[in-house]
Amino acid sequence: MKLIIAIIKPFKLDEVKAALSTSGVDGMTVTEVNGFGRQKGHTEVYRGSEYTVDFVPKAKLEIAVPDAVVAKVVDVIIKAAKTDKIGDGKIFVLPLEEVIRIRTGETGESAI
Amino acid sequence: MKLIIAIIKPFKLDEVKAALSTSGVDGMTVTEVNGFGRQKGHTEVYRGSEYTVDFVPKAKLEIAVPDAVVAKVVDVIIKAAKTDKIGDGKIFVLPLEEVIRIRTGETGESAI
Amino acid sequence: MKLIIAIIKPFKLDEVKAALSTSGVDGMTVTEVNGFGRQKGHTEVYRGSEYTVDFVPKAKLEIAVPDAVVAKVVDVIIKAAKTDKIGDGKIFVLPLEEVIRIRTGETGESAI
Amino acid sequence: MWVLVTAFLVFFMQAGFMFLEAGFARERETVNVLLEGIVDTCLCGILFYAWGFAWMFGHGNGLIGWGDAAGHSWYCLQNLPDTYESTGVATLAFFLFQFAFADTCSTITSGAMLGRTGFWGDLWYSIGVSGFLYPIFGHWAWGPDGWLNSIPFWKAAPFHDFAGSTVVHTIGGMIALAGAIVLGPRLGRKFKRDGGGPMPYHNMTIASVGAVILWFGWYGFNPGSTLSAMDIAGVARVAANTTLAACAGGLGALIFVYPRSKKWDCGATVNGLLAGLVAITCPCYWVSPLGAIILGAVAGVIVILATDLLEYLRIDDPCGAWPVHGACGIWGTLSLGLFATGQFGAPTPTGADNSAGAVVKGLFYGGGTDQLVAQFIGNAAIGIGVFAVAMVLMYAVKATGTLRVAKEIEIEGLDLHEHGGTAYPDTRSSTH
Amino acid sequence: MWVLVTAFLVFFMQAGFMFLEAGFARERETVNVLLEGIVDTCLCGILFYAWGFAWMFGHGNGLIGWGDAAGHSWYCLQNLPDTYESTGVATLAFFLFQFAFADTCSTITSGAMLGRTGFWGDLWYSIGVSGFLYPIFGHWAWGPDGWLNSIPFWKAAPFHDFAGSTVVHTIGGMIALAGAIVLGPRLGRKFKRDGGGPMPYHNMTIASVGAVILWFGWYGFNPGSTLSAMDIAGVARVAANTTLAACAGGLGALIFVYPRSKKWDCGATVNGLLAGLVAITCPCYWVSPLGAIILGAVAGVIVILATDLLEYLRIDDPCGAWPVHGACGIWGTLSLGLFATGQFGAPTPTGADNSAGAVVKGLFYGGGTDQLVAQFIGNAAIGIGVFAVAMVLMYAVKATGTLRVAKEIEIEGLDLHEHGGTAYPDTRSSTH
Amino acid sequence: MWVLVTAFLVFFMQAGFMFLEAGFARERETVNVLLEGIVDTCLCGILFYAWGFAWMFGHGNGLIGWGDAAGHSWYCLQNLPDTYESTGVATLAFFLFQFAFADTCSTITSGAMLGRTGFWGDLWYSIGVSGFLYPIFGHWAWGPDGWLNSIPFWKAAPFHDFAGSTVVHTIGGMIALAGAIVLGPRLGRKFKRDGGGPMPYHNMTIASVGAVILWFGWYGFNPGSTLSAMDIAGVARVAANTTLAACAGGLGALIFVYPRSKKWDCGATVNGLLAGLVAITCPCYWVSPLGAIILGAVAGVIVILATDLLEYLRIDDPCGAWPVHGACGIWGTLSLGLFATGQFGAPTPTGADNSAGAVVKGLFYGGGTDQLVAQFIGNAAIGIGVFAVAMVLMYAVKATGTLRVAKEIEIEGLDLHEHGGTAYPDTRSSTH
Ligand SMILES: Nc1ncnc2c1ncn2[C@@H]1O[C@H](COP(=O)(O)OP(=O)(O)O)[C@@H](O)[C@H]1O
Ligand SMILES: Nc1ncnc2c1ncn2[C@@H]1O[C@H](COP(=O)(O)OP(=O)(O)O)[C@@H](O)[C@H]1O
Ligand SMILES: Nc1ncnc2c1ncn2[C@@H]1O[C@H](COP(=O)(O)OP(=O)(O)O)[C@@H](O)[C@H]1O
Repeated sequence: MKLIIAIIKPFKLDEVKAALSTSGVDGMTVTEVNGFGRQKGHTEVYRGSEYTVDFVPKAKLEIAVPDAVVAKVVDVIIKAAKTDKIGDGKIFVLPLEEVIRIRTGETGESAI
Repeated sequence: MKLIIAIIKPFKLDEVKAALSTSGVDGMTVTEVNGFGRQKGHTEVYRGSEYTVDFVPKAKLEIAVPDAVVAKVVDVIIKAAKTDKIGDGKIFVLPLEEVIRIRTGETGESAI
Repeated sequence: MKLIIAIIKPFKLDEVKAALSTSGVDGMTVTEVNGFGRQKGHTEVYRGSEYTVDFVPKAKLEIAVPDAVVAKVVDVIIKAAKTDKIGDGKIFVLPLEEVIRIRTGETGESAI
Repeated sequence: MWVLVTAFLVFFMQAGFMFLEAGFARERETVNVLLEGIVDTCLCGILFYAWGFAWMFGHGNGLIGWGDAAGHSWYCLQNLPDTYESTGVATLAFFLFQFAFADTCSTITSGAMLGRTGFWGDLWYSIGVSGFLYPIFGHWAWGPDGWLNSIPFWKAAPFHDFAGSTVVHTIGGMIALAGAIVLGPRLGRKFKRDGGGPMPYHNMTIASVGAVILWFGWYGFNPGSTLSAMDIAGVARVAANTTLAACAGGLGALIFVYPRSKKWDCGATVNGLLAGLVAITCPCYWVSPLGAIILGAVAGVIVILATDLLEYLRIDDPCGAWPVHGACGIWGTLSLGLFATGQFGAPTPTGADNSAGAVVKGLFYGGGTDQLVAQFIGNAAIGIGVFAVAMVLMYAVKATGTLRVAKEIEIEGLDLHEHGGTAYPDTRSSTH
Repeated sequence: MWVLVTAFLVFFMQAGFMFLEAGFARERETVNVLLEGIVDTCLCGILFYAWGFAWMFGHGNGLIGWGDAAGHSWYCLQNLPDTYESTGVATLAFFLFQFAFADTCSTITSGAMLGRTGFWGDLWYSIGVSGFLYPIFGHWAWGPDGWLNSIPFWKAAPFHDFAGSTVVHTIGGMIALAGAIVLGPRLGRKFKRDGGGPMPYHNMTIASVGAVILWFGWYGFNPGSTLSAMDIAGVARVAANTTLAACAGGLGALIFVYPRSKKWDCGATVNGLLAGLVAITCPCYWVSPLGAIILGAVAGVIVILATDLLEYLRIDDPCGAWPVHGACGIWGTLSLGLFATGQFGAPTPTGADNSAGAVVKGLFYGGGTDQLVAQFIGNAAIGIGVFAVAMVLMYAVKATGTLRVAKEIEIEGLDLHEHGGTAYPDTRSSTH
Repeated sequence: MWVLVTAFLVFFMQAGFMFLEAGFARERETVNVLLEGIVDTCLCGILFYAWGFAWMFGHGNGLIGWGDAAGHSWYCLQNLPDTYESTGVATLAFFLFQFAFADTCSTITSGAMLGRTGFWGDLWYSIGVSGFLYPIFGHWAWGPDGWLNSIPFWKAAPFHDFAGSTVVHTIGGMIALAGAIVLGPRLGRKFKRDGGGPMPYHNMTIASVGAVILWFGWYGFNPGSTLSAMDIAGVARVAANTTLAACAGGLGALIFVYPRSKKWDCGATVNGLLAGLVAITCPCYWVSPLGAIILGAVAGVIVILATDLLEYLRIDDPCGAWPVHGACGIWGTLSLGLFATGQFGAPTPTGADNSAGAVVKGLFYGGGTDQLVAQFIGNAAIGIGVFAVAMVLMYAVKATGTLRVAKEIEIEGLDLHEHGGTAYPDTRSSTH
């Protein structure tokens, strides 16, 4: 199993979620994060003066998946999250040794 | 070493923390997250109209542990977090290659 | 590749970010988290009564890096984040199997 | 002095509107809502100074005014008499009181249009509302020569609108409706019959307190409209009726929506009490406490049904400006024709003129339908007229391309793109 | 008109209470607190209309009133005279002023009971408070035939309560105490001797500003209680004393808690200034500025000690309703017996009645203990009486099963379960 | 009574200041800002009672007062006459009104010093401001024997400051400037020429609504300064001018900054409307509506330029206290010398004294430069004097080591270290 971590633009969250859902991925965990990267922050103004905010709000998705579907899930995320502008985000794939469902105690792929 | 990630119901946090603490786990990192899964969101009402909120607030615990105690810690979490209702959450176990304590530079299990 | 997770004191974030940036690390993802550990929480007062808050606000950094620079990055973080007081935080190193840049589809180290 | 104190209270309603509308907005457009509240006020002040006051309260003809009876224009507050007409009120105090009313009308509109209107668009339509629509249509009912002003155009019953259920609220509500229609719903807003529902508000705390501030301000709105504190009994009656209608409106909405969802709905109650206040604004001088309670409770139900109607019609009005001000402004105006007790006539500086022909009597008190018809004609004339012109205004602004912002701007939020920053930029992770 | 303006100010205290109580609440019950503030007001308005005003301010017997001296009932505000008694104030204005007082009393109660009371339970006890307890016990002190009303039942000194340290605040505070006792503490609330402490508040910003709004509203509460603006010197004295007592109360609490924790405690200061205001409410007409400062500072200390006492007794009062309104209401009532200067007598529409027998003189000014004893008897009679009845009321509501919500509801929060949504639903991750 | 009602409104400005300053602060120092607002008020009340009122409004010499003309001291409000001087206003009412002014002055200062000042330091300098600087310098212009008070020291034109552009705002603003200079900028604050910019505010919602509350309170500030409601025309003129200047100030700042960043800047507009209000405070009685609009719009531009100046000088004034109150206080005082129409003279209880010598005429209305020079001398004397003494005061507090907190405290936030808790401690993850 793998843990897929995807950093995406927050306003793409709904689309990504919908796309995953139609591809059979039902569960995920989402966190509000701040990203630093090539996409530079933006300038804000305040009483006539400008200042720079150098982080960019992003949404982080964590999705546990069986090995077999990793490639597909990554594809689905890319398609739904892409805007072709800098800052579209990244996908990280980590090895996942075990998954346990708290309610039932099931483990492994059936617990996902 | 392993990194245990547990997604639990937020109001169970205190109990889980207490249970872990009596089992010798002193450190952990907690994040507010939104979960999507089988537990469906709920309906909210607003000026007489209803709308659906499809995420569920969850707490995410990250706990670095020596290999030897993984099973025990998972057990403790399950016991404390269980309500037997859908949405009790999941536990993920990830391989953890190295831990370093910033203050002392210690590494490995003694840094946990 | 590795995923470096660093838990640091929030007010050290700017320094760590600056230090990483001068060491060639440009991207990272930051999350607000609450830490539990040896550094005990603090006492708050409210209308003449005291109560204890047992978590400590921390910043969590996630940084994907090529294997070659792991040691250096860890060093840079330690130097910048250290205050020599309990609660300076921890660094976790996790194996990272794949990285994909959503915008371009690049994979591997060039996607970092 | 009574007029000044109550003018201050009416002005303070802006704080209530800003809280209410910002609270009902999403976080991403909060600064936009706040700034609109402030800028609408500033614009309205300058326009009402320049020509709005003259057009609305000056002598002229039945459709528009401009100055004193001798023909000197009042533009830029020139040539003003010391006191306004026969009221005995210093003209500048009367100006201030009426500016605060005009400001209210203009702010109502923005509640229905928030989240997607560009700031240039907001400036244009606000100039239209404060500078043209409100003073001209307002003149019809309240101008010294306005064609609806105390002229018994339907049998013996002249149209009456004590403090503006028609003039302020129906006008504001109908413009709001036009704006919401021409703009279309916010991106992502799905309606009930499409499986959706309202978008989340961002702060119920300030929304509720904003409503209480508005209630407080209404004690300027209605009691102040006697213009004189010497009509002691009249002012007290107005204040008590205003209170009871608000209470009944809040309870009416609370109880009416409870069976639906088995939830005690705070947003509904807030709009219910405002509905009661809007409804009592017209009849407050002429009805009994019992009448105030009944018509307020009915308003609390109407505001919910009107919200349902907009949902059905797929019109996105984020604050419920039309249900509260439009629908209940109409109801309040008509309700005079039902509930006027026949005890009181037109207000004068020292009390009601209770002479035989002057008393106002509604259907339920044996007055027949005359007053009701008069109310209907007056309200319909202004409501339909202003809606039609507002549609033209909104389409005109749309034609300039400034009415609605681009998709990306709307999704990421007006605050970031139009105002250069969000309402709450100092979050823990960004600055510690 | 003075009565109306001050009635508006007292009404505006609702915004202050909503801010204060919501700010001191946890986030999960914010909507509940806000809606209670609004619905208590709405209910109170209708009940005070229906019978509350008649019972409290009508003629009748020493325990309850109902109408005019000739026996016509005032229920539903019928048969009212144009002006109330000898005050010269329009009766409907007096009604509004007194409604705002009643509303205050009812809102005080909910501050001690928040976070765990079901909404049905809230409705039942609110009806009890606004509809029964307040008007009946209030009649004892302020009704025209109330047995405590200016009857010199202890030697020559009649009980005096200028603006309600006893009538509004002791009553409200004692009911709050009964409610907190019958409910028990919120789940998870541990007390000092069990190694715990208060639960976190969710917004100190609105709590503090709420307190300042209350202070502002108190300028209606106390100065308005002269009922007449013609007693110029009296009104000014009341307003100045009110201010100085609040200042001293805030500083008193701030300084008294500083040595404990070496922290400048904002919550304590907020409750300290409110304590000063509650205390000066009874004696404000009869004491000197110096007296106001001293009794206010003492109130600032009392409120902290009373908070400690509740902590010791394991009673969970999230807003400190009993320390502020109960304890300091008692202190304020008694303080008249200590600090009354002997210069001023009973207020009349045009100034103090300073005739020999009428002046009020306290122990510290050589007046002996007569006034103190009178104050004690009056306050104890009402305070103990209302506490006993309130315990019965709360147990009765408990018996219906609606007083306290189920464990899960309390833990996840009243807002989600009783009101269908939280106060701040639009967070970044949910909607962007 | 007019004085009392307007005193209440001025007092209510504290709620506005607390919202404004807390909103413009970072989250970590919010409680500190709120508590300062409350404690400054409490301290100011006690000090104004003890000696402030006597020093400022007592007879004495040109530099300081102390009591009545016969030499009885007014310390602790003793020996007060029933009514103040020839105003006909109850002295205690006048005291309350003037306390509210003093309080405003003291609160202005803290806006420039927030985020880094220790609470002990705040107490010391607040005592200096409310207890010494404000009453003494204020006496110069408003004391019965003040050397600037209506003495024609420059040809025939006496210095005039109707409601305090100099006395309240220039004094407050100049002390704020001294405080910001002596403190130095907050840690991490970089300035424009060093590639930085302002630090983030934490809540624009309350900041904007705070500004509207201040605007509302200004209707006490300016119209109340007639002291009498019998000067009906004067009060109405003052109120209308106040409104128009605020409108013009808001629009002036909005439009002036738009070309820079192509953003509609809410913070700038908020400070712009406050700038307009500060500027009109001195001349409001003597200028025309058109004059009010022009001088308000100019204030809206000045406030931005003054902000730029501070940025250039690397002075960190988080709320813009000096640009708003200092710079525009000066401009407002001078503007009388330009815009006074020559129609009105000194206010008396029943209206303007329009006798030949008394009317005030500015440069643009053919009055020559006499009034302008008088205004300049008066404002410069007070402004420079107070700035010099304030620098000494701030350095003195600095010498005690209490002015600025330690580095760690500042970085982690004043709330946690000085006040034992943050403003919003109940977050989801901590308590659910
Ligand atoms: N090395 C990294 N480690 C962790 N997260 C990263 C890293 N680089 C980028 N990110 C995350 O990805 C987001 C997008 O990266 P960015 O460089 O701005 O553009 P792009 O996605 O087009 O490469 C960043 O905001 C950050 O959250
Ligand atoms: N595949 C997944 N990857 C990551 N997180 C998941 C996944 N599936 C579920 N979760 C998390 O676990 C929570 C609980 O899952 P859910 O399916 O609702 O019920 P249960 O825990 O009973 O299986 C979700 O809210 C989500 O945060
Ligand atoms: N076993 C652990 N797993 C995950 N996070 C931990 C663990 N132990 C500590 N932490 C995180 O590191 C932070 C610092 O740890 P702490 O024990 O307080 O001090 P130190 O860093 O000096 O060892 C904690 O607040 C927590 O966020």
